[in-house]
Amino acid sequence: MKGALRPALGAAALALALTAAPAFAQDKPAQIKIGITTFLSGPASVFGVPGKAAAEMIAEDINKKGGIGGVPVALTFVDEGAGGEALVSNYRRMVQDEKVDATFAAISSGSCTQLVPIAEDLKVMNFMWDCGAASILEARKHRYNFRTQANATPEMLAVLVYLLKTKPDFKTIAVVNQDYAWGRESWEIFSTALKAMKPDVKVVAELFPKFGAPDFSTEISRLMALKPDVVLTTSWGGDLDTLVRQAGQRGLLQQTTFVLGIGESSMQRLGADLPEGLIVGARGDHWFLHPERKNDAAFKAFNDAFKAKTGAWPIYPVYHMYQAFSALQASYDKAIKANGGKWPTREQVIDAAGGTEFQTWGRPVTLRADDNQGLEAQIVGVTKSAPGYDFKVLDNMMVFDAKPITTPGGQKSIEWLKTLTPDFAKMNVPTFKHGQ
Amino acid sequence: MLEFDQVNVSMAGVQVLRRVSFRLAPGATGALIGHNGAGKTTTVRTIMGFTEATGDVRLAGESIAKTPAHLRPGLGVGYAPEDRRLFSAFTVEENVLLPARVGRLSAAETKRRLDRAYDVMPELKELAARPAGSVSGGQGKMVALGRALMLGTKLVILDEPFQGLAPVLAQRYADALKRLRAHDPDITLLITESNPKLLAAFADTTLTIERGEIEQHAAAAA
Amino acid sequence: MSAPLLQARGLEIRFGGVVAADGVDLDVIEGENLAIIGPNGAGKTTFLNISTGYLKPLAGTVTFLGQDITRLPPRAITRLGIARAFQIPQLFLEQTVMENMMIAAAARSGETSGWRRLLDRPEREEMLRLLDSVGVAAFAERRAHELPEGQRKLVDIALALALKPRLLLMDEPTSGVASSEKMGVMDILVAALAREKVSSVFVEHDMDMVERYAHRVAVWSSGRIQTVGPPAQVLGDPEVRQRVIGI
Amino acid sequence: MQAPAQTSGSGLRLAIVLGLVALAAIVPILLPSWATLITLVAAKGVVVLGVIILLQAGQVSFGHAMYFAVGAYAVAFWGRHMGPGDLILYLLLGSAAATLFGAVIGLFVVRYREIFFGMLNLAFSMVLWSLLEKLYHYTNGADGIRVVRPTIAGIAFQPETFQYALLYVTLVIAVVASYVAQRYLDSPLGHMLRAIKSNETRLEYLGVSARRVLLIGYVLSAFLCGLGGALVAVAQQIATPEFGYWTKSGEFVFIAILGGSSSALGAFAGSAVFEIVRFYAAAKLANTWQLILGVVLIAIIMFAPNGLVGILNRNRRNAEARR
Amino acid sequence: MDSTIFILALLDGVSYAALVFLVSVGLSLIFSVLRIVNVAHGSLYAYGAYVAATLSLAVAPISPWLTFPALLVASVAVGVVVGGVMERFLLRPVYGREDVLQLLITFAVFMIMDNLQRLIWGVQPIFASTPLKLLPNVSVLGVSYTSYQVILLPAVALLTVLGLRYFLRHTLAGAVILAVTEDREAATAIGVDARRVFLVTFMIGASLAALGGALASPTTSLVPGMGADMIVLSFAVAATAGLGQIEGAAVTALMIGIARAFVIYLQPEFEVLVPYLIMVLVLLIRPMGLFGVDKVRKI
Repeated sequence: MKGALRPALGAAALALALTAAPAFAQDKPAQIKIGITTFLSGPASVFGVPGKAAAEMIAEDINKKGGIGGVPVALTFVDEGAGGEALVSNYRRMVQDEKVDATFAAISSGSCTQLVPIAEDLKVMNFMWDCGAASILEARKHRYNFRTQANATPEMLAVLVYLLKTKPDFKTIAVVNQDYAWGRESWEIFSTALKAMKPDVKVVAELFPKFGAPDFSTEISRLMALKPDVVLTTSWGGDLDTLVRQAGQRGLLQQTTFVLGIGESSMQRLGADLPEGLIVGARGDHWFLHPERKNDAAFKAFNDAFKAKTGAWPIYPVYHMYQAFSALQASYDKAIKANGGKWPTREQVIDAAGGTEFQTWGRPVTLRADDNQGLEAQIVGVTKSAPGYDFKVLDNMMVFDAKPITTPGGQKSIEWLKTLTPDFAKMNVPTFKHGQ
Repeated sequence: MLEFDQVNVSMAGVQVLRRVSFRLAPGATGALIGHNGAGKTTTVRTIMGFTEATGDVRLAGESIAKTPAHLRPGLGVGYAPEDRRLFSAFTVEENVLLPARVGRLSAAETKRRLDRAYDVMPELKELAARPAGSVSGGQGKMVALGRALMLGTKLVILDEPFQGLAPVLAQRYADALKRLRAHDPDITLLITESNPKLLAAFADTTLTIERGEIEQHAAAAA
Repeated sequence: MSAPLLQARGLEIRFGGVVAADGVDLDVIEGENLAIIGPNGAGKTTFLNISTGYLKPLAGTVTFLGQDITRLPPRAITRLGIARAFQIPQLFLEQTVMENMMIAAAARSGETSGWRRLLDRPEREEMLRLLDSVGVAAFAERRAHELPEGQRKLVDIALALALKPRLLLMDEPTSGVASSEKMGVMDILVAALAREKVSSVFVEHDMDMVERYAHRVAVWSSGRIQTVGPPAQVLGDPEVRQRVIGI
Repeated sequence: MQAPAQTSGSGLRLAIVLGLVALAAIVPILLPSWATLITLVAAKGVVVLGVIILLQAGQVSFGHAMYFAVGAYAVAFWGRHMGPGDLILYLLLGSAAATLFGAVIGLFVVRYREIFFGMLNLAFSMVLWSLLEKLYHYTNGADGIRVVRPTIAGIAFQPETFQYALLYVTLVIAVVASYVAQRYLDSPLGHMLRAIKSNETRLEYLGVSARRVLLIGYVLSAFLCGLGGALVAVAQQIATPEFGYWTKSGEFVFIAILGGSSSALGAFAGSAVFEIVRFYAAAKLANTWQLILGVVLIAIIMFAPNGLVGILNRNRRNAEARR
Repeated sequence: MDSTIFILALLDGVSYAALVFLVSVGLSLIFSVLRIVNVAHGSLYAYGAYVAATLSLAVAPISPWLTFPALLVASVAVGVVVGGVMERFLLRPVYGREDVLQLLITFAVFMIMDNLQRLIWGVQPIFASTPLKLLPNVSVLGVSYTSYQVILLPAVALLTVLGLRYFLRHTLAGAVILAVTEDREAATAIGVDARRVFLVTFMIGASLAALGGALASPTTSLVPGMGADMIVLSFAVAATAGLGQIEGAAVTALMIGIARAFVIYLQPEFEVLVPYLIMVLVLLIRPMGLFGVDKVRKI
């Protein structure tokens, strides 16, 4: 072993000398290169493909307006669905060979777990543009990784508070979540908070069918026999569609109050199969009929352009992608300003990114300087038929401010949730009807 | 009826048949004599089209060297392989009838051929309803012969028919062959055997095979 | 006459209704070459299969050197000193003849190294001599599958001999060998058996061979041993002639 | 690992191997991202070496990713519960855990052959995979466990240099593993293992326990898979249940056949082709990388049978048909 | 509650088993005749589902009842076209070569089909539930079931068992398949075109997989990757039953389906584990599977 190491060390030192010579004089580059990881294959491509479409549309728009600080952006995509090795290899290739200036990674928290440390190693600015696991940024302080949207804690907390406000008397609850990190973690957050805020609720079933399961018949039978007051699911994509349709066909949706934690992304697909009265979360403060923004011409133009490009209204990954670009723009603008108008170094951009506030298609989002978490408001509503749409839209929407429902900096989510009290649900939140 | 012309067969790089030439006239009873591994089975498998052979094989004057294996039985070739190889999923009669069904023979023709088989081997009739997997070795040989007779109107090939037969059964089998010969004087029989003495009284043409080479001896009777 | 080397008592075995052995008693005496004859399919090979543990009899026992080996697997019986040559040669077809032999040599010595090269083992010369003694030394570096059947058969016997057994069981040892060479091969083989003090049992169809090389002959028919005795006596019996030799 | 290759042209082969190793060592200095890619190629080559050993015995395991996963998770669990360690410790842990697993599971599976062997291995690997997915509280489920960058022989490397250090360690391991595997296959045990493929009956009739011989081969192959798994986990900085899924097992067999399962070089050649095709196809043609890989593999099987030396045995099917 | 659980789990298990059976019996049939473990079998399942959904979405506006024949047409079309092309052009050239090569060809086909599926139907879930909605719900112990799932699916599976039995036992084509299964060369020697039998068997097996997918399509969302899990599951059923065992596959599918349903009721954590655990245990005790037959090699 020892003998083998010596030449290795020599070569490594040589490699370091070749590659790591930082440039001091910063000329304006020809373009800002952005590497984006997104699902182009696998079940999660229901998010990844719209996300990619959004990225292309947004980049085109930015470049049309002269770019960021006068420099156009250029995009490279990597498929998260290609498997861990391909993802890591290609991420490294983007950063090391193509020398991208920033990366947006990733959709799945699994990919984030994998890529975040690599971004730190490679000293490249990374925006976790869609993954929700709170724990990644809570484990330790990162310099190069930022989350440009909320995380699972506020997302679940908003849904829970909405439930407590609208159905205060429920006694039993069951959960059907996909069996992977998001399904598990979102339930842990939800159930921890529920226990703290309404300890008398009984959890009658915790079902974690396999990710991508084609059939939930048995789970549905069991729920129909158990008759819980509330059924929570944070499933998404095909899994959620199947669950909702199978449950609807057999009358379970009518028998109990269903809460679709992140159901916003499935509403258009489910169309008439989604009944009225289901509680739906949106994974953030965005909805193509956002009550506070819907009269904003730019917002409407964005939505219409996306609909024209893809045939569907934007869903949350589309807005999350927008947020990542918006954060990038804000960081560069801030860094250029701080650098006296001169083009900033990469490290200067990183310095600027912490604490940045940027515009989104909802309320502004802040990259909290303590832990690089994004502070984003949350929309939760209930499904309702509306004229002009062949699918259900959100009604009785509550928009939760980011601060109160987000874990304070430096704390671990689960510990913080345990400190909540029943009074927490009494917070004041504005409610908006559809169309008002 | 059957003619080999300079046939060579190699398997896995080893030459098994070397420049084999022989001919059997219609109505001939050929004994292919040789030891285990001498190439007997390869010879009959070559007739059936299961080997990759060079040279020519002719049946009734027509070359069949390029005929796909599954079309050869339809030309009038019946084959009773070594080890019986019955289809155990079926009864004895189903086994015997299967070639006729596959060959899409008419009901009348099928009946005629089945009757011939039963004439030659009356004991087959008693076994008809038995599952083929349950018959003894000797009975199985009879079934295999019966099956071969359904399509074998010109040439019937019997690979090691006497192997494993108790003397009494072997005698019965030989009797069946004699009845067949009486019934069908023009049919050509090719029988393989490792014991030269066994077929001496029976065959009119002897083909001895050794190390893939065949030597033909026309017996006095032919 | 010394104590039997191998002793079979009351062997019974059936295959799907066919009785291959029905109360077989047979002894193999130290130092002899015992031939088993009988009609095809009578169960002669089955006897070899039972004696080497490949098949388990329904009833009966086989003892070797006083030890009950009826329920032992082939490898354990082999290690006790019974080797076997097969009717269809059983070789390692993808390896060279010498590698085949060296595997046998390694097996004999109980070598289980995963590091030392097989062909560096000291038995090479010995194995080459053994191959030479059965006349196939010229094929030592050829792969077994390239050999003609007759040569494979001889390698098969050489493999069994390489184990230096007390008893060698052979199934038609010279079938597949050209008839002009049969006697020569058997002369060498029998001489080697005598020299190494190996007893043998061989199943045979060729009565000339039986007459010439067997010390005793056992006639197996209808699942039983009909007669055992010196070749001259057994082969002279008209009933045996009728049962075994003619139809 | 054919006898002729070892007697003739061994000098040429040595030169080729040295050339390739040198290439693998130098290229990443010019193309930094290739450091990790080549590390993965070499580490997976070690795994494929393990699969090839079993192929010598004619046995195809459709579950060997399980040992790959065991090696990776051994490292991940250590990091999670005991804190960061040293690469040497990691490699020992990963290979030891896989060896232990291989010995226990091997006791059962070496009684089976061919399709049953493949199926039983598949079944065991699916059990392991299900557990890794389901025991969320111990394994983090599908997201897997992060593997913290280890020190190497006590030296803490910077991220930039670590990938090179890991690359060179992996290359050394690959060369040593190939040599060991080669020696094993040339040894009595290795020859006996190959004998299982061609004639297990005769092996038993030489007094050799085929099960024991296969068990030793199986454990060695598990060891190599575990070693490779530990290396990949360190290179990727993660262990996920995907490491043990059946498609991964299929991939290893695929790579073995792709490269030609009769030589150690084949393991690494196959691994290189597979990873590079996947890497570039995924990079340039994100929507069609599987398609391209599938087509490449079919083309190789159909049109380049010479690349598949050693395991091709055209007789076997004929022999089976005759039975 | 206990007897309720028992009955509910039984119903759930049976409808699940019906689908799994259809796929695994196709796999088993192909194996028994061609000696090939078809890794692409799950992809045929997925294609059956996608084509059925596409077709029934197209015919539903004409008459919703047309969706039922559409399911059947889709499965046969997929089985004949995809299965046919696969056998004829990809597998036939490698017959007679190392078994593992055939297996790897099917593995490559699996990758290709998985990818093509994404290119053809995209990545968004597709849902075509018309047939499910046409049939009424039935209520058992206060729990509502779709009669599509608890009556139609098991009925189709049962019909398939009986139909296959009849086909194999009482038709010439079936007899020929059985003959080739048992002894390819002996079958050729009585005039059977074994290559055609291979092709037809592969098409039938592929159609059964596609039928499983087509019948599943009204109940589930069609998503990329839906085939990959089905393959291993049907492997597990086929291997546990004993490869080539048709009735055995039905019994095993039921066993695994019902066991899985009970586990979901009693210990949902172990749902995924159930089929594989059963498979390991069965194979350890009976390597040839529950209904398989052992063969002794002649020496």
